[in-house]
Amino acid sequence: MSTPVAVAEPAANPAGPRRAGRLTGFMPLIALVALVLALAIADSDFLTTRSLTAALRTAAPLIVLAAGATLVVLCGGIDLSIAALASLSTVLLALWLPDLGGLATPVVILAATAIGAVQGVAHVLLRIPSFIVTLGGMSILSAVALVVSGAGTVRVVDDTPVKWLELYVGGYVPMSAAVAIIVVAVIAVVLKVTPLQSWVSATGYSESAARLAGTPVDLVKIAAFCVSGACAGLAAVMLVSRQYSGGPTMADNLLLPAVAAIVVGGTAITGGHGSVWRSLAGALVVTLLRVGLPIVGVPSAYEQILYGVIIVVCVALTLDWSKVSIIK
Amino acid sequence: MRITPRPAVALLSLTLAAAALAGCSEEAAGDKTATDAGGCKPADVKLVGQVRNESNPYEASWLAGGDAFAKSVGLTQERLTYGGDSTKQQEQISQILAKGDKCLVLNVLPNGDSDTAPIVKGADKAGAYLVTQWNKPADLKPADYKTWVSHITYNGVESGQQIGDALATAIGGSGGIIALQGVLDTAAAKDRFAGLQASLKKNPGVTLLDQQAANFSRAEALTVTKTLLTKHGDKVKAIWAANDDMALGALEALQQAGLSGKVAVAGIDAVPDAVKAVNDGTMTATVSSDGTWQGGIGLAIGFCVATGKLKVADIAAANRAFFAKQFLVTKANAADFSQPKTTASDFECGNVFNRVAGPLT
Amino acid sequence: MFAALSPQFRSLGNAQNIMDAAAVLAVVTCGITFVLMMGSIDLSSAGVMGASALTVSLLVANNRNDNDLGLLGIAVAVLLGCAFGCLSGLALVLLKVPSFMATLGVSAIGLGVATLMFAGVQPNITDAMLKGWAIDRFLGLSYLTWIAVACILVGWLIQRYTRLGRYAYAIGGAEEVLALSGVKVKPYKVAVFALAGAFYGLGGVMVTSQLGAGLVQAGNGYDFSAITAAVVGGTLLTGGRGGVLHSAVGVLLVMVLTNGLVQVGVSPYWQGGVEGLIVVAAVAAAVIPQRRRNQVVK
Amino acid sequence: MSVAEMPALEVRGLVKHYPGVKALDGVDLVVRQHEVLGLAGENGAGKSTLLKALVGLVTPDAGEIYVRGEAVKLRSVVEAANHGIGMVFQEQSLVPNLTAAENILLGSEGASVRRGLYRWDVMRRLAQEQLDKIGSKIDPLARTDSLSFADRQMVEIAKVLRIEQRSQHPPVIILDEPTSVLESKEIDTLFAQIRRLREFASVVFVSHRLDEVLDVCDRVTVLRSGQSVGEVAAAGAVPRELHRMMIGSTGSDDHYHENAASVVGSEQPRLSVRGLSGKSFRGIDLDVAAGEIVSIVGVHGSGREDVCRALFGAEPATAGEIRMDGRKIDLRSTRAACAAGIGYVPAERKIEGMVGPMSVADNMTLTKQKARCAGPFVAPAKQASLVDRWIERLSIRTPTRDTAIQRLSGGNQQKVVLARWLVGGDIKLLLLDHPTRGLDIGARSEVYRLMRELAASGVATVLLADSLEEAIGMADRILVMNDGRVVTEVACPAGGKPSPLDLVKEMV
Repeated sequence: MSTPVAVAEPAANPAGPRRAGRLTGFMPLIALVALVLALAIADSDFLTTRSLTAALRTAAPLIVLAAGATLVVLCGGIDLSIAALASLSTVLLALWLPDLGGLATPVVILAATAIGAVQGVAHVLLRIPSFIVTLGGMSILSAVALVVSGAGTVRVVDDTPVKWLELYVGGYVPMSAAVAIIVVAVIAVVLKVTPLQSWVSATGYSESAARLAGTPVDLVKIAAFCVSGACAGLAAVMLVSRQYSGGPTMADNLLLPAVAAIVVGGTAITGGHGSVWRSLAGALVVTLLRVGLPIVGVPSAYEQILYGVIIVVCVALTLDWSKVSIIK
Repeated sequence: MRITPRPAVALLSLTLAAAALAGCSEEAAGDKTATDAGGCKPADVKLVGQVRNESNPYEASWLAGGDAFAKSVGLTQERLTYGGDSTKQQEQISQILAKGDKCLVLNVLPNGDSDTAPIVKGADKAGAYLVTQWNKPADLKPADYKTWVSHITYNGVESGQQIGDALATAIGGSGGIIALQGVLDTAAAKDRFAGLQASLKKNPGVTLLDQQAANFSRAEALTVTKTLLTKHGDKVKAIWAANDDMALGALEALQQAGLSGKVAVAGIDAVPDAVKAVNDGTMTATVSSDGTWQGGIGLAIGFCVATGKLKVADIAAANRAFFAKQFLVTKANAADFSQPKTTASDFECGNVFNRVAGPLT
Repeated sequence: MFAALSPQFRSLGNAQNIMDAAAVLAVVTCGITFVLMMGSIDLSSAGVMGASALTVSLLVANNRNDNDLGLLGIAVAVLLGCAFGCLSGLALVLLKVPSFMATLGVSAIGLGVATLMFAGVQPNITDAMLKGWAIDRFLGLSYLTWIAVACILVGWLIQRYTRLGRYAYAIGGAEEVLALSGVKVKPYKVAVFALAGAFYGLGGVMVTSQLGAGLVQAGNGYDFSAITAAVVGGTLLTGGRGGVLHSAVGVLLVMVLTNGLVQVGVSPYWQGGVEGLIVVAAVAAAVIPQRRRNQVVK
Repeated sequence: MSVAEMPALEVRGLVKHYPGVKALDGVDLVVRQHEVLGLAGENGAGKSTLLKALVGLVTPDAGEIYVRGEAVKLRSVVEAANHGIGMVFQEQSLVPNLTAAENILLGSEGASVRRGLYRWDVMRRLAQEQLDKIGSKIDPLARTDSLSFADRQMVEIAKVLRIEQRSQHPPVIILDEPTSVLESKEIDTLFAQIRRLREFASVVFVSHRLDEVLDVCDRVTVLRSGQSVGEVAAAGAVPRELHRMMIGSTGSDDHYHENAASVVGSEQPRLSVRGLSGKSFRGIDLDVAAGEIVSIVGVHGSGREDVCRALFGAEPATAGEIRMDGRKIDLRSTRAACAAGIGYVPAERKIEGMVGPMSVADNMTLTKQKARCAGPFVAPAKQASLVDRWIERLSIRTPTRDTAIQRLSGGNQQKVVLARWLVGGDIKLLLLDHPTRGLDIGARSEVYRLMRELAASGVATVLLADSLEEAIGMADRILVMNDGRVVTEVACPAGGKPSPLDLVKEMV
């Protein structure tokens, strides 16, 4: 064998994929910094500690939602039910807080985990594409939330059990943001130090190869949906602590931003390639776009146009397409 | 595609986007001399009006009213829209409060009852002057806060009943009607429907054939009405809609079913198209809450307090949370409502509470 | 089933009603089917329809300006949709942004453009022809329904008898093979998105005709509904299977379902849930016969 | 020299660099008109790069390509086709959901598409003409995925012949490993086709089976390390000679025949299968002792692949009983099979065998996670030493253990896939589905050596061989399957090997 390393893939790019690859690894961060700078140029008030911590606090639920759903995306699926599940969870939390007090938080997260698990099982056992399962799940969970809440918001009179999320760590970092970052870190570290990382990537890159290597593909997928559900539950707790109430449509509008956050972070929507850290950066970018643009005074019509353009451009920058052969 | 052009193209577009961003943003308030509450110089006041979106006539008129008021005092209104997204509304509020302006005046339309509490708490903490409209939970009272100056709303039960009665009269006191409900999760929708039920009690000849939610949307109202018309056929004599957009959607459905003019329709809000329809006789009635006035008055009250011309302590308890006057628009008076009824004098500090119809109950 | 539960459901009037209500969704689904056949996804319909609704309402006779372009205005609106589709396609092939995000971005851009044109005052159309589309009937069905039928026919012809349609199908089957055979895939991808955009543009025009006014929210909810209808009709999200006729069947199924739920009197709260359940059930039923142990399901 | 005598295609001094690798280092090649030229060379010798350069998929750094004496630049498949050069790709290049006719005419629709509109009747006629040329009876309007594998290959050849339409000269048809997935009967048909093609075209035939190359070709050019090292007239040449040229020294082509089969001396079989039935097989009985290699042979559709997958839990079995070391096991999933000490090397290495973008280390430790973990956690040092040990032991050539596996050559990929089952040290039964498919001779013999070693260490092996010779050479026993049943069993001891003919008559 004269030439040990042959380039196996015709698509592989001969011209220095390494340098470009390293660059795209940092692209989510670069995009984030560029966006902060642009906003600061547009409005000098934006670059203050207060503004930035407020943005961080605002981003917390989105970060958590996106982090959970990232796992499903890494496994090659998609979870469209996260927002509806978070909405339902806010209702459940608001309903249960008076009776359960501090216990309500873990109970709601557990319930959300269980609902995530049900969807995962339906996806795996019935062999329905995750897009469809979670699209259906989205409608069903919304309906349940409407019925359970009587189609109204449920006020939280005594919010002490969830009040802790409104504290500030060290006086600066909002607790909810700290929790969100801890969640991201925990998911990332657990993946990193256990075989889960290679199971998840193998499932996402090539499910059939993973299965024939004896990887517990089905369990990994169900687990991903569980984590996604749990994260939706936690995001709901954050929302309730912020809004002092739970509502059947409260988080619904976070679905597309959460998916956008994942993709803007550079995680491949086809699975395998990506990480929760990337989603963290992506969630911050999306939050800044959602909140920052109107605050610096962009009129709402232009705001939407800019949002669309910037999201597309960010994805173009962050997607490491040397890892993804065909883009659909 | 080689590897080089793509990031280049993308970077270029990002630069363009950033340039556009910087270009279309407005001048930020520069001078920020901290002033004591109630003692702001008029020029230091920052006016913010926040509604759901600019893409419906009612809220567009609200923002226009805000702009008009701001212009009258030599300022500009910062327009915020949150697209009916509760979380986005909170995010915008907390971001704008985080900028730390001392003389901030907010005229806010909370997305739902539950959204009011966090807005109030945030504004209270930041010392911003806040006027809220429409949505507020009953046990949250402006009187308990220092800078939550006032809450303005309209008596939805009353307006729902008024148009219910108008419909009953129009159909001669007997017959079937169908009701198009708003977003079920809002006080406005619930109150207005309660008003309809009260009206039904008063007019025993009128029966409610069906009620469906069409979410304040013209398009949804069209589909729902079509379906209900097929279901109930000739029995439908009138359509009660919880807002004008839905009433206009119902009108289209009637036209498409060839029933134009044969079924009475009424709505609430008095958007220009509805007023025109009432004037033409295609619609029976609507109720005017005067969005232009709402957009201006919220800022006016806040501005008066911020500049010290009004003292929160001096405002009568009844004016801290009140029902504003609303007007039933019928063919008889529709012509009067085709133009905004507000004048600059409405917004003078002495007159800001002239349209109080009664305390919030 | 609904027929058994509600006598009104069986009536001729209700059949007409279902057909009429399905018209816009059918046109939008027709467009999205081509994109799905390629294995891509398109979420831009909401924004594109909003923009085209505003455009058409400002170009035909209306209460905002003195334009009265009639059919030309409609053509411009459809072309605008086409241009937005092009934009999605170009973002996909030039910037290599996955269609999911590219179309989401274009949707936001479309809504922004629509809001700009809206400018605070709702444009009501007074154009008799366009209004007539929704009101006048031919053989018991409104003109809009006939337009939808024509669209399905045109869609089917495109799918069966044009290179564009066959290549869209082939791209979903094996994109890399087309490239190996010397076919330049990118222009066809852009063209498919543009075609889909034209269908959404027409959809926006039809909504405007129904509502008698140009609304920014004209396309609200059509994105996911159209995908649902296409999937229920048997089009695979992975591409290469299904087609316009499948989708037309899917649209009718979904509309019968929605209509039936209202007729039977299911609480409005539950309607969404029942729909979701049935979509999952429909796909599960379609998938179960072809289950294999080592099949990849994404 | 008149045009008629010009070589149809000539390559001079072609050079192509990849980062760190010189894939082509001044290759020369001549394809005469109306001849079948064989191209032989080990994996990595530059065959595939050369072929890609000939059809415009790769732009060479230096060197010239002449078509009928005229220097050309080939920048795309279309340009190559315009010059009359076309290729039948190794992995089939047909769109499964289109009709055969569309596939045949794809990219050169001619009169069948006017202004973007299809004319199905014309299309059918044009496709029929192509199919008639090669004497195929396929319905042009049949969907491609409804055709058999061999039929699809015919479609593929018909498609390549369309390039006649583009250039007014006899075409040059390149066949890249066309036989690798065909059964022997299908191969015969294909060879008959190739001989017919010679009437009106030149053919470049590439195969790793040297006997085939010599069988069908007129001349053979041998590549080594990106250079042409020799040219042999096929008539009278023997594989051993070619092999020597390919590897540069006298290798032995009897890498398996002479090896003594391992001694089987166990009273209880390691694997014992009774009455196993599934979708495409019935009543399979099979015993494999520790250290024994059992090969299952059969034609395409005999059901042997499915038996293999059923033994790994990847295909459902409807009846029957499977015992490992006498203990009954339930193979509901691949995971259960792994836990029982069963390993599987799938035939479709690139799709099912490995996870391309993941590293060598990750691929190697994907199954036996325990081997690299301390408790529930991955121990990086443990993993590194484990992986490096196996890289060295199997002499896997990879820059680092963190290199993506898709960047390795086929043989090294396959070794990593095999190592996956060995790193745990608990493998009892290996199921090898065409483990040498697409590998060159060097890599093959390493895989054979490995199989021998494993058998010697007590691993039981079920082998679905790439060729009958391979089965006979490697196996201790051969089971012949036909139409879902085991029809006969042939002992295959060292020194008493059956001949391929004996087996073939049972297979068909």
